Amino acid sequence: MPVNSGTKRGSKVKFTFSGKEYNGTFLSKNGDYYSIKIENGYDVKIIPENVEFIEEPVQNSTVEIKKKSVAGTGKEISLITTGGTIVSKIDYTTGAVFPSLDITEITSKFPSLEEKFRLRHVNFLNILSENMEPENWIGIAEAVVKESKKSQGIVISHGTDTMTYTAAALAFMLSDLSVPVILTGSQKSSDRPSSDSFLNLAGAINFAGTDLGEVCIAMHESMSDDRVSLMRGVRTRKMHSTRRDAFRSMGEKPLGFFKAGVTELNQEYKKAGPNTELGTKLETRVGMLYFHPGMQLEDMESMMERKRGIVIMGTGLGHMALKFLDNIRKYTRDGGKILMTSQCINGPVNLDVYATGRELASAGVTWVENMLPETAMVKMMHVMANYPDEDFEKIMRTNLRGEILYRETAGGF
Amino acid sequence: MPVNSGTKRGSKVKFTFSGKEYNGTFLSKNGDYYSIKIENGYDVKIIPENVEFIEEPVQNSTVEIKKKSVAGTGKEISLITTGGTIVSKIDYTTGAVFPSLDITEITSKFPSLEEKFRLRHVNFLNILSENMEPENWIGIAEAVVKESKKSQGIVISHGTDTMTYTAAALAFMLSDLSVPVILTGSQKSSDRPSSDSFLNLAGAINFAGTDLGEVCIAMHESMSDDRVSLMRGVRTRKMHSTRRDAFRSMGEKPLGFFKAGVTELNQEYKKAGPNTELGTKLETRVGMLYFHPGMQLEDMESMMERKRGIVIMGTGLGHMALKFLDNIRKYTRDGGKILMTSQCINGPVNLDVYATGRELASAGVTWVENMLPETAMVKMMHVMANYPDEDFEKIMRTNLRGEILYRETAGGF
Amino acid sequence: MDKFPENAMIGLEVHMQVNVGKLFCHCPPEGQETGFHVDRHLRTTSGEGGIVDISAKSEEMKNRSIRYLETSNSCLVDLDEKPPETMNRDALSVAMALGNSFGTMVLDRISVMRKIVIDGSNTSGFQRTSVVGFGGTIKGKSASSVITTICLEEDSCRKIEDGDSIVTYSLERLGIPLIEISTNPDMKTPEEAMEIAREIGNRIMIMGMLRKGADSIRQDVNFSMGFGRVEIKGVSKLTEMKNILVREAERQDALQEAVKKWKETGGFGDIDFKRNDQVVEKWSSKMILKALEEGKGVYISILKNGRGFLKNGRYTMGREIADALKLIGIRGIIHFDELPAYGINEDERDRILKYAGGGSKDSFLLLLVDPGREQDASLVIRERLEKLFSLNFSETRAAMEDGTTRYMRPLSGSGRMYPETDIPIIKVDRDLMETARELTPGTLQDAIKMLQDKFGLSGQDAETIVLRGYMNTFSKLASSYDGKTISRILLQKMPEAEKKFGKTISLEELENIVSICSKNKYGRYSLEWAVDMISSGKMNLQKIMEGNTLMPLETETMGKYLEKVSSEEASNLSLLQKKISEEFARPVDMSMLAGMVKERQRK
Amino acid sequence: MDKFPENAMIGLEVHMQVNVGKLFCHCPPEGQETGFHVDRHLRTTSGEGGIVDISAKSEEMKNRSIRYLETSNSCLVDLDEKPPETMNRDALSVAMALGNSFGTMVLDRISVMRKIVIDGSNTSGFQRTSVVGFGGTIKGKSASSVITTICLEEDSCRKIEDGDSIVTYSLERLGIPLIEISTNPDMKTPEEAMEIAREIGNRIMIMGMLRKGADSIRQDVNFSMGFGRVEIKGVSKLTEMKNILVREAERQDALQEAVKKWKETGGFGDIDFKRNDQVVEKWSSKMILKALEEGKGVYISILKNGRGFLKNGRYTMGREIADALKLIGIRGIIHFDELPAYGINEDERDRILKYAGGGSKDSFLLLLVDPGREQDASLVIRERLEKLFSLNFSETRAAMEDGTTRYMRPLSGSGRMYPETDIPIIKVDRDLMETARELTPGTLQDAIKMLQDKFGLSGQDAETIVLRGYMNTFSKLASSYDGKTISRILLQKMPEAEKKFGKTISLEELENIVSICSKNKYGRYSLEWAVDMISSGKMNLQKIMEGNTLMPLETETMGKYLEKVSSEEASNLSLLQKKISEEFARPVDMSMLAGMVKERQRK
Repeated sequence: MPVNSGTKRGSKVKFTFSGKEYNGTFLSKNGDYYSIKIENGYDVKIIPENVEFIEEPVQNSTVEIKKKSVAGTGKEISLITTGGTIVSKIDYTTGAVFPSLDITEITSKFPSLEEKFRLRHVNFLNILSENMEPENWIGIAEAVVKESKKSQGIVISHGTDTMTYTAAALAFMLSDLSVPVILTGSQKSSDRPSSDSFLNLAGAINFAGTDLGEVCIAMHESMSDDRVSLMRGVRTRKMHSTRRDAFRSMGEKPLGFFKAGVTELNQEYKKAGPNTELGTKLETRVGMLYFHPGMQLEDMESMMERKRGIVIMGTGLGHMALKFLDNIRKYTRDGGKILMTSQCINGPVNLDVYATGRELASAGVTWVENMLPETAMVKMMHVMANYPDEDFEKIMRTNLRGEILYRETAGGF
Repeated sequence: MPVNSGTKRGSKVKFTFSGKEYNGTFLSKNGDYYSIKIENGYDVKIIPENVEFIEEPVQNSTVEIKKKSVAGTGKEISLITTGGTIVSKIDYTTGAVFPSLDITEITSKFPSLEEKFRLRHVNFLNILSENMEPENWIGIAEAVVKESKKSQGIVISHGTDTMTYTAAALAFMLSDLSVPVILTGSQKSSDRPSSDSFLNLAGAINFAGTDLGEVCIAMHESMSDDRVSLMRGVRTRKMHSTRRDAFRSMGEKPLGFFKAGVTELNQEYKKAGPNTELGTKLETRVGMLYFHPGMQLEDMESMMERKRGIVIMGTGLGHMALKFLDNIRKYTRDGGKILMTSQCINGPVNLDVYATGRELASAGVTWVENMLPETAMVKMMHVMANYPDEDFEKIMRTNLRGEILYRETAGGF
Repeated sequence: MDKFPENAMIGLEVHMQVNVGKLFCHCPPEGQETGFHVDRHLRTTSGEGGIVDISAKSEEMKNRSIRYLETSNSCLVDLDEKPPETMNRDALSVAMALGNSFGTMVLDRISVMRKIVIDGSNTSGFQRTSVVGFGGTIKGKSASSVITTICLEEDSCRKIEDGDSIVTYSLERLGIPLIEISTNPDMKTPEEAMEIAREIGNRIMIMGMLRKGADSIRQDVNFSMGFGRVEIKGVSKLTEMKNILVREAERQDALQEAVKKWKETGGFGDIDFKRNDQVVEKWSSKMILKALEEGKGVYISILKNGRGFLKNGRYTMGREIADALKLIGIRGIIHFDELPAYGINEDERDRILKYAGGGSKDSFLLLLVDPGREQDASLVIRERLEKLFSLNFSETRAAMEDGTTRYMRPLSGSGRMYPETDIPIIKVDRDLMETARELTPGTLQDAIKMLQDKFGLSGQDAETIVLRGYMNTFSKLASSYDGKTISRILLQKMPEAEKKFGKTISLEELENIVSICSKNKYGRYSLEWAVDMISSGKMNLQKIMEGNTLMPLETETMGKYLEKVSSEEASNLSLLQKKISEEFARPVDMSMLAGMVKERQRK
Repeated sequence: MDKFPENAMIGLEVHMQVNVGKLFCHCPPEGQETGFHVDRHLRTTSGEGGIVDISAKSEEMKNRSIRYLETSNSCLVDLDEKPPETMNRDALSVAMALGNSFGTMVLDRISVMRKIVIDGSNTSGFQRTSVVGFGGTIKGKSASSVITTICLEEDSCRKIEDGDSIVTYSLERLGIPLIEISTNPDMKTPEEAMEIAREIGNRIMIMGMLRKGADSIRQDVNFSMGFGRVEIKGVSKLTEMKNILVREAERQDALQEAVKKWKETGGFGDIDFKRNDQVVEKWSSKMILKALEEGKGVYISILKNGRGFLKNGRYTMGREIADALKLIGIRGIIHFDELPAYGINEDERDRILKYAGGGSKDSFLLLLVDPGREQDASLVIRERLEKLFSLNFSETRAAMEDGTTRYMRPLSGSGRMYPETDIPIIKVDRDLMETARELTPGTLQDAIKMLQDKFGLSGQDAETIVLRGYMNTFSKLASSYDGKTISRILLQKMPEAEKKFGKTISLEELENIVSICSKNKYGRYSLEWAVDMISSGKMNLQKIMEGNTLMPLETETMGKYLEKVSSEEASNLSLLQKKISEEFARPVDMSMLAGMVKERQRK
């Protein structure tokens, strides 16, 4: 049969296989094959030559998800969707998962949630978070400010890949938050019965109903569907590529937990203030350099040519080979900024301990305790655009949003 | 008093302070000040004008450490020193710590060790490991082969900063090891009573006395001076900048433990073979790219210009923004190699799950389960130099030294 | 009902575990609990077409949490914390080979689907399954059946405990490859179904690829007799199949009869529970008093015209209702027919009926539940009775150990299938086809004939070899050693040792032993001696191999020993053999011994 | 010895905890145990000059493991798992201020040193310490002393339990800033030493910067009388100082006398322990039987000419030996002088002496130790006796609660000091100097005079304010409120409440209350009322502030209430005040009440 270019998903087809004829429903074309759903529900792959379309009106079998209007009587919470796994379903073009789901399908799983809160759905973006760019952060920050005038708490559903970057960016761009801003997402797409999205979203919405005045991330605490951790955005890192408990508050305990409908805030946190301030300027010429043995001088030089600031992920306490010292000295003398972080991720950077560190510091490298490398990069983008050049080191070393952890205790690693 | 340029450490001095005169011993010049040791042992900083040198022969108060010759009756173990914190002491030039200690001072703390083994001391290098370069790896590998003909086990003392890189390099360069090769070091310099070096070295030497045929790292298991973990070099990462239990076997349990003089090997390990094979060729034009939002096309392009292979530390399951797709496609078409790893560090890379991943894979990106990014870089240097171009993907996906972990269990994170 | 209904149609789904590791990860097939567990909830999601499957929805209503016990053969894939690996090619080739042997047409592109199952038996909330092929015919002696599909799927978790608020599963079995052969409803009688099922099982036995274990073959049976299709899950023993089918036919027959009669008397009216804890002022029933103490209420509804249908001879509508309620976690329903019982006497019964407003034809339902739950109960009871009154009995039922079946859930629709997005489509390449072709088993008769012809076994022994799954092992061992001896070891010596010592030699150990005996041309006494030594724990394989102790005792040593032996002792050869063997911890060649004793007597 | 030796020289090291958080990290000064602990070993390392300090070496011989209990006010710095932060500038400025007040010359570059201490009291194996300044003079009424150095150091761990194989410390105290003032040995008598010590303590009291707590001030005393310097550690109460010094002088006097006499009779010969468990065939001593049962041996050595010196009147050489042995973990040494005792009778004693080969002037030593350890014991005993026989008694001793001292370790040399490499040199900048200048305290007399002049306090009250460390709080509060009232609250009302309710208002709470009363001009009754409410737990600060309940009860309300009061009740004003206050949960102004009652009586 010739390929019917107008073939529609849902068309009835006959197909022959090894000489026998079967009935089925056309789904899509994948490479050289047609995906046909047979009667018992299975998809099979059949070459187009063996498929014949039956002229029959296509039934739209997709059940329309009923759009919930703002219901309930409780606090008004804005739910800003930006894409990511939490709203992802299969993409028939590549056979892989892509954001396309309506988030109401998740919230509607919790009738209690829709009674407890009045949810405002704001469809802001629909991308996988690895494609998130700094201009998107600005857009989201602006949306947060807009929504903060209409509701008492904000939940942002977001892809998990760069969620911590966005959280850090929002934390620095928004000061004196008047509402909680909670990012959440899921490690398993919501079209799976075992998805973590249901509980994460319930946790996030409930956290958005508290008096918190920080940008936080709400994700599973463990591999059980038990507690949702509330973690400070600037101190959180995605530490596993697949597990539902991938997000970890680095070096400090989560600010709180959500379990069985109840939120509990344990650690010290900043309370919501009267007015959210917005400062969206960002220096985008900031790069990250992952130091490793065998790195060449040109690797650093070429980055120095393009960037006004560089976050180095050094080794151990914040070291790199001393052969780079001259380059660094020249760069900082010419006004470039270098911030040292550690590829160990846990523990402080301290350039006072070893000879290497002292040399780096004297060459103009700035260092700040145990700020996470990714947070450091975002903070640098913010600080370089919003503060005078001479205050760079001072502001980087000032704890603006809880990004610096002065006390590291035994339990934090 | 004018600065006496011939001033020697240990010279007796008089100095005046606020009009009164004191006696002391000259230590060093730091910036604009002299360090003077006063009678109760304290160092004070005095400006040179107020210091007068007394003509008196300098007594060399340094006690010579007695060099132990090979003693004991047990297995012969080679102890190759390369520098690092484990042999570090204060550096009077910068006031910070620098490698200079004789490792016999540590081994001599364990008389039982010197009786149980015959230690061959090989002073190979004396650098902080952030200055370690691929040519040093080759030198160490050659030293290992040489020593493997003279002794039954090899311990390499090494700075902790890049220990895992060296371990991975040795693992790939040395095949069918005929002796155990154990790297060890310390997080606290050995001039401190609480140093972890004593126990780590005892553990390493004991592990070197087993029938292991792999390159491993021996470091503290916990913050107590209790057990030393034996970890597979290619699966180990320094996960904290300061703690003595910083080294973690990622995703798998340590191969064994040392406690109270006894080694215990629990996991499956490769046993020593008859002959160590050496293959030191390395492709040094391999770089690491840490993907982040805001990364520009030029950041990748400039690296592509300089490198024959790039390890990307992507987000989540191994993703990056799709705007880089054309660059990647062109680079791989022209023979460049790209390997995707994850900045999550834990968990697999899998380009089959999301649309982004499938696009990257189809653009020529290679991916391998959960190989650590640093190990991946070292393996790439090894594979590109030692195997035909067309076998790159196959060999990268072949488990050569235990660098790929097929089974990841709940306890591994 | 005297005979099996003539309009009966029976179809089969036979599930067979393949012994090649797990299907989508690198875990071994066996393991122990580790002590670690996770607790989860599963929720329905709309499938490919946006439709939420009814059977999934019915599970979700229970809202139980699910506990998974980690085992040493489970990993993050089993815990649903990591995407699956690509499909185990060994398992796929076994499925293809099985297809080949029935003339099934194997697809050239295999795509993995997710079948939503949210009873918790899969951590992901779905079972991964692929169609491997269509068609083909299974021929028995008297019946034959057409294969609908051959699928390859992952096995589910084993249920450990079934509580009201939590259900516990072990991860041990999860992910083991399962070949599913589904047939058209071509069979008319239980006997025919058993024959076809046996024919399917034999093939995998012949291949020697069936995993060892109690439930390595499980059958689901589709049955209809005019009232819709009933799918009976989990018939693990073939011998039970007949009993189950006969009882199911009986149940449906009684049910339609009861429904018809009840309809004639006017139907069941409305179900409306009202609470009245004091309908009897002083309950004598301890069960009721206990429920009241726990804060539950006594809820009563009339059941119009129901007298005599709920529990009365063949009529058991009461159980139909109770089973449906159990699925939403409600136990403790009481109705008129079964009273007096549970400490409720006739007087009390009548008081309840009166309160419900019932007459002489009516029954009532009495529930002991937490306030609010009576609404759920009304809904479920009404739906259940309406379904039965429509004379459409189609549903999924579970086979019980006593031969009865029990309502499990509505039939699963095709809506619960959607594609597994984590695994790319598998291309059936030349390698796979070649491997499958080599594995393809013949019929049982072919296999038996081959063993008889090639190794001189008796028909009986040959069949036993095949049906115990020894085909592969035997063929391998018998290629280098006397087949009859191997057969004797497998079918007699090893079971004897098992019986005597509680354990026996493993097949791997046996392979090692045979290999040494074959290389050194040691006789069967060496083999038997080794089986005894290892089974009894007196020696292990390593010791046997290092000590070269398999070599039969040397002539001289035996000769010297025999010099000291009385002629009386020498007369009982097998006792003597045992004695010498024990003395020297070495095998003794019986024929050599016999020869030497004879020689001595001659002298 | 009848009077304190005239050639005595006494020096002091006074340690004072500063109440400003920890010295090298961000932990608060107080905390509770968390349940987490680490176990460690410390090992000597060669110091700056390559010399291993003798006192450190002596600790290492014990080879105990050390357990550190984590507390909620400890972090990775305390656990020695993270480099220290830079020095707490507040603590430094306090040390500088203290120096200023004695005319000490403060250095312009402060470098931190490590003082090796491997008894486990510091997790790092060293104490971080800095010289802040040299010189200056402490003037008492009758004595004066020159300051050697003022140092700022971190406090050590508190010892919790002292076992043979493990010693346990809490991390709570570790890292608290400690100012150490060392003086030259300028004092001649215990009285002078006490005077100087008190003078030092008063200054930090005047600053109000001393941490609250039992051991917030500790003194070490250096004492010599011609036999070398003895450093007596840990005199925590000033009142004990005299007793300790007198007893130490007595000990040294008796010791030199004993040594001289023993020398005259020929000296102690060689120490050589030999094992003989059967020297007495049937020991009657349970202690010895128990030791033998535990696998220990009976080791005996002669002690030539020792009879009468080990325990006899003033002579207690036995204790000197026992103390030295205890440091290497050996207990249970027995010698001739103390027998009969421990179940050993005279006959047995003489048998032992005979076995040792001793005559009528000789003594013996009997050890009950594990085989091998007698070698360590010989060494230690020989070294100890040789040291004493050289009439050089210099060493570090610990002050005991009973006023005696006990041998602790040899004097620490300067070899145990080396630079703290983790902390760069601190530049004493203008800011620091300015802060210190502002903090600098005057003398106690100055402070008392200031309080008297400025706030009209009595001399007695003023002194109490200073010596209880209320100087700062008082000055602050009295700047906005009546000084006498504040003094009354601090010195009477709060201690009363403490006594009555077991707790009282905190200084922070008091500051809040005073601030409100000051702003609203509420009288002292409001203040006293608040102290009662908070101390008794009836109200907390928040409630008081939110409810504005500090305002004295309004005239109208009080008037209305008084209308109903009998004249008898009205006669006891303070009872009436209490009643009204309780009725309305508000303070009642006594003078207003008195006025109104008077008014009523007038009407």
